Amino acid sequence: MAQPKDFGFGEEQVMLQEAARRFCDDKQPLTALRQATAGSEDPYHGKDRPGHFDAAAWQEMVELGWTALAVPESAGGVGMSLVTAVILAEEIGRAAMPTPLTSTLQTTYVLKAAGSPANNWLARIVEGQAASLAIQPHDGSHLPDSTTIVVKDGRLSGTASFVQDVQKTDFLVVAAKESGQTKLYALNTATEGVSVQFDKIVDLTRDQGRVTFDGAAAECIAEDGAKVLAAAMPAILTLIAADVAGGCEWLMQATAEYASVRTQFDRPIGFFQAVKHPIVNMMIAADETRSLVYNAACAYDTEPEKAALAAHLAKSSAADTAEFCANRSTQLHGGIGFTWEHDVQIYHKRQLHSKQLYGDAVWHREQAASYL
Amino acid sequence: MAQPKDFGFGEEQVMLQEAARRFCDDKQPLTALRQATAGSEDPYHGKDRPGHFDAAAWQEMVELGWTALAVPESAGGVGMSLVTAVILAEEIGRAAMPTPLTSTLQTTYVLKAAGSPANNWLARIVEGQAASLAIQPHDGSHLPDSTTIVVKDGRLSGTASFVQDVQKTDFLVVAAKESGQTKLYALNTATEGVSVQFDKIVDLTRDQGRVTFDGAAAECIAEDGAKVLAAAMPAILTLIAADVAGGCEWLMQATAEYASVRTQFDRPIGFFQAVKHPIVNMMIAADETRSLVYNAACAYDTEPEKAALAAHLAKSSAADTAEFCANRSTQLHGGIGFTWEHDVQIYHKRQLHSKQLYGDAVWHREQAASYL
Amino acid sequence: MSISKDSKEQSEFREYCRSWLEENRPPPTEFPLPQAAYEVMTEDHRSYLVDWQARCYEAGLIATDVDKEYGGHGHDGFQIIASNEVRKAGVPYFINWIGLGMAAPTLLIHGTEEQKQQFLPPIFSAEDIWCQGFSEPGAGSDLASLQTSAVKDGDNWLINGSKVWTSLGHFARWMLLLARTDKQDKYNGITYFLCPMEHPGVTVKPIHKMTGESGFNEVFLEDVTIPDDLRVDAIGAGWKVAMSTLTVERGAAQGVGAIASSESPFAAIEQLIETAKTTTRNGRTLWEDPTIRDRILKVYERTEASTQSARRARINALNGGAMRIPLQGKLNGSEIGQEMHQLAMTILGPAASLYIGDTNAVDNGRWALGYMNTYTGTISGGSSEIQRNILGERVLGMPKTK
Amino acid sequence: MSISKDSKEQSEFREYCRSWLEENRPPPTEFPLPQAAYEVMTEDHRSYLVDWQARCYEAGLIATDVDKEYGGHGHDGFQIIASNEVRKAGVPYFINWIGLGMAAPTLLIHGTEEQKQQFLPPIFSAEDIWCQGFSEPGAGSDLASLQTSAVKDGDNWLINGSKVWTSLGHFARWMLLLARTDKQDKYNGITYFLCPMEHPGVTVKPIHKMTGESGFNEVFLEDVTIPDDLRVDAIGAGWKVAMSTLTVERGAAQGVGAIASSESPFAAIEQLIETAKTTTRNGRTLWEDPTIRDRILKVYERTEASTQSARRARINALNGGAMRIPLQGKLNGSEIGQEMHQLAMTILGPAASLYIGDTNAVDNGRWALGYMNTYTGTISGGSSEIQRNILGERVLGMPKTK
Repeated sequence: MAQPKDFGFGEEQVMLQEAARRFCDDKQPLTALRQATAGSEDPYHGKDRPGHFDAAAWQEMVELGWTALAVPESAGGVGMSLVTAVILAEEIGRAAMPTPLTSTLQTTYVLKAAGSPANNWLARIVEGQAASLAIQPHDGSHLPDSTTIVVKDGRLSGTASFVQDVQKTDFLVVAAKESGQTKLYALNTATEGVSVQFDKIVDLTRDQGRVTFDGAAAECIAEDGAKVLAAAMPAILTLIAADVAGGCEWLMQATAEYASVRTQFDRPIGFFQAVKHPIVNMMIAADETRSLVYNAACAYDTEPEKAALAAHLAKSSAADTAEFCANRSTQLHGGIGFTWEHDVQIYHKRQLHSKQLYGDAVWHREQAASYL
Repeated sequence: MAQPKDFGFGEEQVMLQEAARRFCDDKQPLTALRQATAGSEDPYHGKDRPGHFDAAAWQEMVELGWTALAVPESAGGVGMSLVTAVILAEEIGRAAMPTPLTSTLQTTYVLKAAGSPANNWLARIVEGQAASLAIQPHDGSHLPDSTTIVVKDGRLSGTASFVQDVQKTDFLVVAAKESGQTKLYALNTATEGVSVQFDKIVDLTRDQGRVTFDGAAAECIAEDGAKVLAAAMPAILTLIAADVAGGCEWLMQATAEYASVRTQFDRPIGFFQAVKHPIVNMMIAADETRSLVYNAACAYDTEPEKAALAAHLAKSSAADTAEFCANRSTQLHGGIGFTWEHDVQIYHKRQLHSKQLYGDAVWHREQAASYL
Repeated sequence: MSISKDSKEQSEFREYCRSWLEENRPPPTEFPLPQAAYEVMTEDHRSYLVDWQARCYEAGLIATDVDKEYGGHGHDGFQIIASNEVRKAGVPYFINWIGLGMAAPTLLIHGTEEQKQQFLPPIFSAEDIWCQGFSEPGAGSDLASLQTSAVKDGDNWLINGSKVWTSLGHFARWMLLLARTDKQDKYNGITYFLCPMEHPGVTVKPIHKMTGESGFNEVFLEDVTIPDDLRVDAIGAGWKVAMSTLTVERGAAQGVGAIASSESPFAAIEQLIETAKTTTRNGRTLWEDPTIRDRILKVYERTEASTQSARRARINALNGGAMRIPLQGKLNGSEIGQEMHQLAMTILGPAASLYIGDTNAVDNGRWALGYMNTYTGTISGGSSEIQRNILGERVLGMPKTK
Repeated sequence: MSISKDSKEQSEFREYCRSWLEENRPPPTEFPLPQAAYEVMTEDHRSYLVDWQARCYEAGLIATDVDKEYGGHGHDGFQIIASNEVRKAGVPYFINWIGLGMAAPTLLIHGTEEQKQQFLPPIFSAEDIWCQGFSEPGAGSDLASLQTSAVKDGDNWLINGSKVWTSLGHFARWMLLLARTDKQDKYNGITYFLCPMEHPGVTVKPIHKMTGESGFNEVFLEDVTIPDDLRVDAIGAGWKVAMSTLTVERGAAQGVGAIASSESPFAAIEQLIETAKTTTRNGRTLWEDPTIRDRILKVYERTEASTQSARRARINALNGGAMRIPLQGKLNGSEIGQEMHQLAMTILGPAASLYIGDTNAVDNGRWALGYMNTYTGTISGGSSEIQRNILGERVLGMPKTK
């Protein structure tokens, strides 16, 4: 099957990109974030950190149709491509916006892969419910059958760790084993028998938690859960990588601008190659990741047999880019970038979080190698 | 057992270092090398490259006692430490001198590890015979029992590859298997049934060849050859790493000097951090290797239980340093360093050769890990 | 990535190219060819490659889209197809790469009618080999600091100076020459000429590279007389003309079918993977060493990224600005290639010591030779250090370092 | 590396230190201590650490080699033993690290008799916490561009300006102050003072770091009056005095027993190896992943190299010049530490997201916190970029970049 030369990035996509960028700029998410987290800086005292969720902004996104965007028309959605969804993830990352949109989009692709049994859950996403995936055990394994949750008579028991944006989600898609076979279930976060312990995480723009199921009733949406998760994983990875591409572009631009105005030794520091060249290397890294992201999304849309390899390459590149750009942006901003007040630290921490989400660079290159 | 704080580097060592440096400077080995190799540049035509050997210089080294230096007094040598031998290897590397001294020193440590049965071969080294190791098969494996040569009634059959300085050596120490057991043998290079095919190699300062044994008679010097080779390997590795430390120090200094005199855009290029900082990184790399080399040598001399780990770290550092310093010195010299006429290319190629000799950085770090 | 469909004419022409190349593939040379056109040094290789280019020109694979009056084949939109098929076929490169890649595009844009009609056909047929006289000893990356002087003398110009790193200078009949016509004005004091290499005042001295190859030359110009009608564009316009062809080099070069080397980056990394899978040391293949595999995959990842960036560059909403991706091409391509060859040497281990021509050298010693030649890419045509300045200043708007 | 033998007195003192530390090891704090003295922010930590330092001073582990008249214990060659044993014992660091590490050495070298007798004892006992007033907003790495002014006013000086990145400023009674006494002379226009922090014109405002910690402060100085006898050394000698203590910082600091953090680099890499061996993901430990193992070993290799370089630095024939290795110490130490912590985050994977205080955080969240704090090392006290300039210029003699 042939891939379109333009990734399938047409007029509609241009318009969505502009709209999403305008929306994120208008919301000034970091200003709101600072108000919400003020006073919680001290890491030594206190075992928790408040997450931050702008419910009004979420409602606007729903009305803009962003939650419906990736849902197939058969389930009442708009049925657009992953390339289109990637545009949103990239802009969310560029704004470091605290929102369950990316988790919800990732969950959407799992539900899509599950087929018709999941349609009514997809419909909820169209209506504006936020969703997330509960598929990782405490050790952070992320294979399609890594779950340690067990099912008995349709009731879940066990704990899922590292559930993203769990504070903001209405329902969860859970991987659980019935007599050794991994299946997928969906249930409301508020269901009886579901308890959430919020993690105290480094990233201020996300929240994360451990969800313990104690005989909670859930609806089975896929008998062969491992197969469904494997089919959705390229989309899950590509969406994180897109977030990184957007976030690292912001870090690179912010550092280049700072280097043009900040003076040391009577020169703007961008004059010095020890500053200029690492920033250029940040651009090169961010560009590589962005190109691999659109390739992975386009492959998922139009050349499925190439989707897995392309997604592994996108995430491995994203993990390296996230680490490198976070590191250099703080270093080159000097003391000021190291302060709580500066936005660089917020982006830095978000990249660290994305770097390890569903596998680091070494892991994904190892997976990619199996296709060569 | 305690290591001396000063590595056992005392007055004698200071004097030897000065003498060795003066000797290498006086000999101007690269001038002679250029005369010997002039006209052989074209890589496309011709299947061989002449090696270069200054027999007179070798005789002087013998008279200076450098070949006797590491031989135990019991075998008529001077019985000095590996730290002392390392000084010579470092200066040879700094001068990129074509000489079988390092191969002969490495062979010396194998013969020492073999004990009294090898004493008369050690005596030959004292007298000034050059020796080398024939222990690697065609695939370049370098485990103590990698040899593919077989023995029958004391006669060797098979081929040893990557034999260093073979054009210059009087005798060889050969690893060979008798009914599966690796043993060590010694024989004159000129023995009947021994034929040498010279390799056409990149490094202009060394020669290398494949030695084929066709029922050649040899003297067994060790029944448990693998054990003996394993015991000598830390010394073998440390001596190569010392050659790299010396060679990369030369490359770093030459590049720093060039950066101070060469002007571009109306400034000496050392003004530009894109030139200055990589040269500083070369210094840091060369210093790390040099420190690990003296630690490895001192451990071999005084704390044998730590010798293997220390030698693996020295060689892994040396391999990385060799690659990095060779690379940056050519890049930062620009076009001129890329020409045949410039000494940088001679040092560059010698580092490439040393980088892979008896294992690269990845290999040696993997071995080092087994001690942690 | 599979590509979208051709038009009917295009697919017919593509088919023609494929079958012609299949039937006319030249026999291998007795001694291996250099890896790229700018390293050709010996007569046996020259005559073999000139013959090959001439036949490809006759077959319509070169100058495919150039007007017939200038010796072209008068097609439109076919050159890219021909060039792609030549690359895919793995046949030799075209020796006259400077003629095709730089002289022809320059003349097509800036040349007079007479210059086009006189010079273009023998460029296409490789009857006239061309070389480039831009770099000078001491100028290095500061190209515009060139000192070779051109002094007006009636209807002629008198040229004195010397050039360096002149590929093919020892075979060339013509040189693209930048000379200084005004000492006061660094950039506007440069004029562009076509210089006859057979002039008695021209001396060519080969430079041996660290590889031992001598494709490069020093060229000395003593009282070389050039009639004014061999001047290209206005007096003082030389820098502008040179930059216009340098920056569009790849694009424009493809315009008439220049192919300076026969291998795509993907072909190289795929051969490296194959080599890693077949090289065994200490009891396992190097591909089975996860650390080596991780490094190979990083190179593969970056190679794929470069391919996809070229694709993304064509989409305004995704390219971050018109020049951002194109200006990264040379830097990334040369550095990824250098990393790949360095890694190849690690994979070969002791066998990396065996040079081209050694009977036991893996892949005919291509990796050691290729490794050393990657420095041509990271040093010449604006070193990697200069490329990073350009990107930081022109793309990211940071202050100039000079 | 095992080390050579002590003299009899030395080994007796070493034995005494060991047993005292064993018996007097303080109980753990309710909330984890910051990883280094310059991050202490809260009262509970302050009082705990002041008490600990006071007891170590009484026990003779601090100011061990300082003359009794200045509150020292009057030994000779014992401080290094005491400091080594404190490090080995893994007990808390000494909160008054600027007092011990910078104020005391400066006063011992440049102070008047009165200054030594007044200030040294309460430094040793941590009764007086000291901070350092060198950095200023906007000055960054260009330390000497400081603007805080000192104007002579009778027997006093009138200080106006502000300082930044002032560790312990919120606890300090005294500040080492650099102020400008001559606007015309960048370096010789700086004078060194001892500034009372309790003066009404002094305002301290905490700075929160990206870690959330607020050990650093901004300090505003408005018409602060300092009597002339709180000046150190001559007017205009401030830069010289500051550099003399900065460059010998480590050495001199050890002189009176400063210990700003409780962990050796080896202890950190060894804990990381342990963590890699016990962290399992996707069915295997991270130590079983050869690529991760290779990266850990590279850090281990460089850590060992730094240790051996310190050893080599003491041998003239092997150190390449007196300052070559010492000037690399801060750069290498901070960059190796940053690489190690970055790698630690990779090893932890999803668990790297769990911050200090989270009940499930591996190693109490030390790696994420430690990672962020490595930037203090690569940015402050002369950034890594400045360090490379210094090495290239002072050690290798390359031209100045400024």
